[in-house]
Amino acid sequence: MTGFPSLLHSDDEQQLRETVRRQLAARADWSSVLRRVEADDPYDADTWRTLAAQTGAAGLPVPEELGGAGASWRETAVVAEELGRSLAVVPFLGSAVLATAALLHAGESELLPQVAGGERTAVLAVPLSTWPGSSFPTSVSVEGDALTGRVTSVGDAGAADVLLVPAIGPDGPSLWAVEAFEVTPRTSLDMTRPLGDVTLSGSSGRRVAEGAAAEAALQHALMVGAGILASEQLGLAEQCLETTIAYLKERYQFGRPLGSYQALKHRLASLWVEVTRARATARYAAGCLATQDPDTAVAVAVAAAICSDVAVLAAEECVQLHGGLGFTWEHPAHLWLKRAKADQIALGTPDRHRAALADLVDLPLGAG
Amino acid sequence: MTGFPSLLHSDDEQQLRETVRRQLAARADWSSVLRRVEADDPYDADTWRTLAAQTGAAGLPVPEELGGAGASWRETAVVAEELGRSLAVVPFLGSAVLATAALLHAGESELLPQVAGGERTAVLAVPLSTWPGSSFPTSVSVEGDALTGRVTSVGDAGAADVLLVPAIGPDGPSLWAVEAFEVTPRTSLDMTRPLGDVTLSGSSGRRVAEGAAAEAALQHALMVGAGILASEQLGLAEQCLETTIAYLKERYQFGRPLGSYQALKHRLASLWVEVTRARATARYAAGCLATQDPDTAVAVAVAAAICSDVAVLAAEECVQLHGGLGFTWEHPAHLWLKRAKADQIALGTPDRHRAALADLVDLPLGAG
Amino acid sequence: MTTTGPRTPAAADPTTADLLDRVQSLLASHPPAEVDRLDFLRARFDAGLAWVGYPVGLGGLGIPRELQAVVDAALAAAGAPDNSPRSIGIGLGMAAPTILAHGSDEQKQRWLRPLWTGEEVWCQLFSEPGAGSDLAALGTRAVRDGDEWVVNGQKVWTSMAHEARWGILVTRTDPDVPKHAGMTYFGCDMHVPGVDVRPLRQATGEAEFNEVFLTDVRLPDTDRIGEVGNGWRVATGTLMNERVAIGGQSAPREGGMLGMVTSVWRERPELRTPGLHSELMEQWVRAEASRITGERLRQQMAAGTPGPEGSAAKLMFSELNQRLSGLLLELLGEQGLAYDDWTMRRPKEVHFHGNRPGYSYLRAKGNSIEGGTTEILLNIVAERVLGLPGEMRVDKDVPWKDLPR
Amino acid sequence: MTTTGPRTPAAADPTTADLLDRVQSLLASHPPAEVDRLDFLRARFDAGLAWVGYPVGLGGLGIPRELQAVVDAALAAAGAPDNSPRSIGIGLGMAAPTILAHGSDEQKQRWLRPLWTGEEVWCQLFSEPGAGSDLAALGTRAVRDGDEWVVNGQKVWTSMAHEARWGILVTRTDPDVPKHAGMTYFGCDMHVPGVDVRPLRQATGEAEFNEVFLTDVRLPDTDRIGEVGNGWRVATGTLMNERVAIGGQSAPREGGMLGMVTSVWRERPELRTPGLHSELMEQWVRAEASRITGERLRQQMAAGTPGPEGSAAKLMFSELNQRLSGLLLELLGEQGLAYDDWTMRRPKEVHFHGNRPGYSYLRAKGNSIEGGTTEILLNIVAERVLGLPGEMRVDKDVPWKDLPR
Repeated sequence: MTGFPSLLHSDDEQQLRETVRRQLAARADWSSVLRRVEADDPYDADTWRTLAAQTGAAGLPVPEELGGAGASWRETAVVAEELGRSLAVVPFLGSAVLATAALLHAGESELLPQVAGGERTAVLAVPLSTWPGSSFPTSVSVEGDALTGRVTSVGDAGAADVLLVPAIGPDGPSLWAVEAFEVTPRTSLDMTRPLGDVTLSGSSGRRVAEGAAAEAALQHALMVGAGILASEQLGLAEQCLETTIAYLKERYQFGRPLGSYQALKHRLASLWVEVTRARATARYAAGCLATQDPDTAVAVAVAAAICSDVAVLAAEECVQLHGGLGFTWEHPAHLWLKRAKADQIALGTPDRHRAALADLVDLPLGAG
Repeated sequence: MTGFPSLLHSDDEQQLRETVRRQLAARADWSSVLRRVEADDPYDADTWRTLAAQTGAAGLPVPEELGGAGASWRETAVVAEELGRSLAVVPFLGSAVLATAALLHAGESELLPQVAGGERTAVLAVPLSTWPGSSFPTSVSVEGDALTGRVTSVGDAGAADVLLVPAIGPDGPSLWAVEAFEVTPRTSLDMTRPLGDVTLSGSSGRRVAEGAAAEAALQHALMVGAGILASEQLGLAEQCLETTIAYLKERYQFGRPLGSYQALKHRLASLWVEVTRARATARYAAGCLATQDPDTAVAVAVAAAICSDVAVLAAEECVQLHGGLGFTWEHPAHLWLKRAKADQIALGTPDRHRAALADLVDLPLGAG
Repeated sequence: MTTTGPRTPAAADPTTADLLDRVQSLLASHPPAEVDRLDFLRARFDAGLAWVGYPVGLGGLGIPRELQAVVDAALAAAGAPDNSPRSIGIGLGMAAPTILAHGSDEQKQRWLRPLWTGEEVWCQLFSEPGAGSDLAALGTRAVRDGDEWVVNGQKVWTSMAHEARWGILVTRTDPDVPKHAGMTYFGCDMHVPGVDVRPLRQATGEAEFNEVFLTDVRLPDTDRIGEVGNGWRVATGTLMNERVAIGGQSAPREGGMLGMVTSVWRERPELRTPGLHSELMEQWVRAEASRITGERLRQQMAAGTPGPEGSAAKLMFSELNQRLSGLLLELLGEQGLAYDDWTMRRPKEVHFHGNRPGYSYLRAKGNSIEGGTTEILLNIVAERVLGLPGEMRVDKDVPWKDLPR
Repeated sequence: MTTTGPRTPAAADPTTADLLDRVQSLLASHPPAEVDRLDFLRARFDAGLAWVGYPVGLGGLGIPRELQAVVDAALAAAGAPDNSPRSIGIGLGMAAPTILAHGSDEQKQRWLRPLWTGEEVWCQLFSEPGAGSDLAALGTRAVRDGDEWVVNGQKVWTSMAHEARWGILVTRTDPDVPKHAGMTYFGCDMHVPGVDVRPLRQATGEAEFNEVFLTDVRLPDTDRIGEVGNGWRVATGTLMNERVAIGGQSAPREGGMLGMVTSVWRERPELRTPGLHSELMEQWVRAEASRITGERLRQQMAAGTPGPEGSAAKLMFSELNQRLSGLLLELLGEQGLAYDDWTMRRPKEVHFHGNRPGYSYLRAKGNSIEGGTTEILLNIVAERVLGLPGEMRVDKDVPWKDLPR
């Protein structure tokens, strides 16, 4: 009737969500993640393998004939939402979202089955801050099949078996699968999504796409990434809101639970309104991505702009309303805050997405 | 030590403030203003004459030898603040601020004494929404000494004996004093500062300034206007805050005064912080204007940007926190709201002032 | 909503086909093109096709209310007149469910039919100058005098009172018990002596609403709705229906206030500035997100699992209306300083924002007050949705007459 | 601040000339270039030039504290060492005024001199995990045992505890009376057995603060400050001094966080976007307005008429720091995703925002918590400045041990 995709979770999606949540709760609670991060060994390969095996999380939108789960970006968004609630360090965004989207769009069928099955982790070699609509990167050049260059701040680089590298050669842009590369870890604001700088020193690669197809595959991946990231941000915001509500119910000051103070009640209620808004936009973006709806670009820009800011707001309120406790290392609030702030920059700041939207809906900045 | 002008009121300024407040309270309380407005006879010439006679309000910054009070823009700001608290309909902004600033800057000495003494009301014929830095208006053209054209939305036009008209002639811009003109009243959002459209049909005028001097006089007037308007906005915000606090102390809901509800307490406390900020900026702008401080342009832009928004916020909170009562015709909140919203647009929206500031402090928008 | 009365066979097994048959026979017996509008509406009521969820004999068929859409569509297709639901919203949305739930059989028979046909307009006599958000503090006194009640007091924010034949009225009948316990609910005949309706002018210059002064108004006890002292419970039910009604509205992309701003933006490039563009896009995104939120809510309701998102809808609506209408005036600049008309007018319908910039700015200020203030709604969200503790109450156990005010 | 003790003739008629004479004779008897830093500081204290507002014999001259500036300027001009006031801020700003106001003569003699010279660093043992904003709920127990007290409990957010020789400590001595009545204040020797100081790591990765565990710590009754049961009043005085200290700071135009953002904006044009420009200019204006507000406050204090604007200063400061540091990361984009170092460190001084973007963003989150949360400050403004009613209290008349927690 309205042309809207369903914004509700189907029973299958609900079941997927519960499975993922159960797994993550059992295997990667925040304190174990913090210990891993402190030990400088953040990646949780076990959990990633288990998730991939039990839910197909490594290749949800990949057709079954290509080794995937034969589901769609909707189910991917469900997993992203749960990963936003958790802090498990798994290369979901880098491999199961960004690289998978690029490979699917490029029609690649050799690497994709391995990635979709979770046997190998592929990572799209762009700075995590790259936004949909930005120009094709020029940091890697290719001659023949040899790639040379350096890509900074690549998300999940430390977990990569294969890199998908956008490169510029004599014939223009192309996209390559490369297995020989060096990763220098960066100290990242978000300790639970470590970044790495990737160096290619004449590594030989396999060309996956070239010319306009390479550009389109990269753009598609960035668009999908921003759209799915909105669900991660939604999950994070929900988790922060719920944690804060629970704390305010149990924490007493001046003989009353903090949650009985009206100023705090109103702030949480306002935050709940924002989270409600974020939820609708994230579901809409995922629904549009799943069906390649013509409204996808608008839906993704709206979701990215809204959910980025709501996640940051929720994490900031979580810190503030936990008082001193929320500012300590031994409470998860700071981990959510760092993830939320990094996610706000990842795949385009809200500002970039609003600017993109202005073009899409014909509301130009300029004086005509 | 710091180079700052005094941001406090001197004893003389305090005394001036008290005199003006007493006069306005006695002569122009809001309900009498509302009755005048309803009767379509808003201008309160009596009050204006009394203020001018008792406090020199018609020509505070005008030297005594030119018939003025020999004070400065600081004292003008004190009166503006009180007029922002009151709703008296007097042509202070149009005549004692805008026209006076233009005449002073142009070195005019014939009309100025009459204006400064309050015998005649001069009004600067520009749309009230004109901002400092906007280009010289072209709506009136001059040939010989005959002016023809139409200026819309002129503030205080209905009270004008003389118009100061920026006009474009064969030799470029010039500024004219014109006594023959027609005013068509406009229905104004702010009923307590009525606007009028001015028509000049070949009226003869007296040239007050020409060329760069005319442009500079106009710019100066707009700058002074925006700076003094900030004090009016401050006064309005203070009045709204005080009225709301008083109401919340006396209004009971659920057996408790509304002012005991923490969410409302926090909102009023936040508003008080904003008003505190507005006060400092308005005083600083007035201080800079009074001494022609090199920082004047920055000070005015900051004050205009801050005070415009704070006045609107204060008026909106006043309406909201009075509940249904604040939305009725028989409570002054709507009058303050209309004045605050119109003042936000008058002499440049906050957006225009922030853009001007970006140039002044070398923070360009463009990609360099 | 409660449905009462015996169910017909049709009610036990409602089918679209059966309903359409009923519609056809109504249209056959009362061809819309030939019969008087009111005659048609009365016949429709008597055929049980007014509100099919209501009981048989009271305009309905005692079948699920969702089936009403089938009837409405078929009648609209046949060019039949409707009962102008927008102008009798208070009767349909608030008075009728209350009468159905709490009224006597006589009251249902007397009131529902002319209410539905629009012959008798209803208004709502709840709020008072001293009882806004705290409705239960109201002080309009009703004192029993034999078979009658004598009512004195003042009501406010009463839309349609000047056109109304009846009002739903809550009164204080026992000031010596705590406030929620001493209230009684009536259907108030607006034509009896002592009812004085005066327009209440608002910031926009119009008077959408009224004050109603009640001076020695005598109401028969037979017009009492519910038990003596049970008025709070009856009134709470009425207000539930109001909230549901308000939360259900929606808009297309760039509908409402946003559309007014984007039209100006597109049509008048000379007004554009980078700063306003930034604000415009922020609000565009928020408005679109709110629209999608509304769609999600409707999907939930359609799936039979309404979520608490409804509470968010009004909060989003009023915030957006206010920000966008304020932005529009700043964008318009000089034109934003103007107003169209300060003449005192009495609009026929309540419109939440209107389509003239200055009017919209002022009218939008009412959105966060009418139908539950933003502050009350945030309390409700915090307590009912998030489960946070209620406000500390000092007025629960105090006799109404001893409350501080 | 109270000044006690007999006043010298100089105190009765303080003149700058007299003060400068005293400075000159100190410099003559203890030439800074020749004597040991600590010897100089001790001599300065004994000459009454440490804090001239303090009484004679306790480092002062009993003259108006404003005259301290004269001394400081003259000594600085002569190249004399100072007592590194930034590293002993808690001692100077909080412990000293408390000891002066409530300590015994012996305590003043024992504690003030090494406190001022920095030989003995002080820390503050107030907050507890269960008592943050509600300090008076604290549960660290002190039980009398002859001439000693036995203390058990846990304190938190204690800066400098690992370097401190003494702590100002508030304890619960009577759990059977309402919470404000059963507290007692001590000077706590940090070197006695049972005092266990552990670093408290925070979101930034550093540990500026500590937790202090007190296990069977025995304190002599002679180290009690003020009467038994009077600890709340003493502690309140201490906290007043903290608030004044925080409210007095200021910055030049584009100082602090704003300067970090504007530098990046000017130096890296490729990062600029219209949307971020709009946000930058909004924050620029707010920061500049706050700066002018600070200047106005200083003018008021100089005129002897301090206004309540001081309460606004900290609210503005933390809000600006948070918004600007967040904006900076968005502006930096890729670089905003980085952090410099997660190693656990122990900084020597508390710095409220630092100068590295990621660190500043995280550290700024503490600004609205430390030294009184934003929520508590807004309460204070609403009640003390605006005169609105206080929060409803349920804990005033309940014995501490029966409070819900």
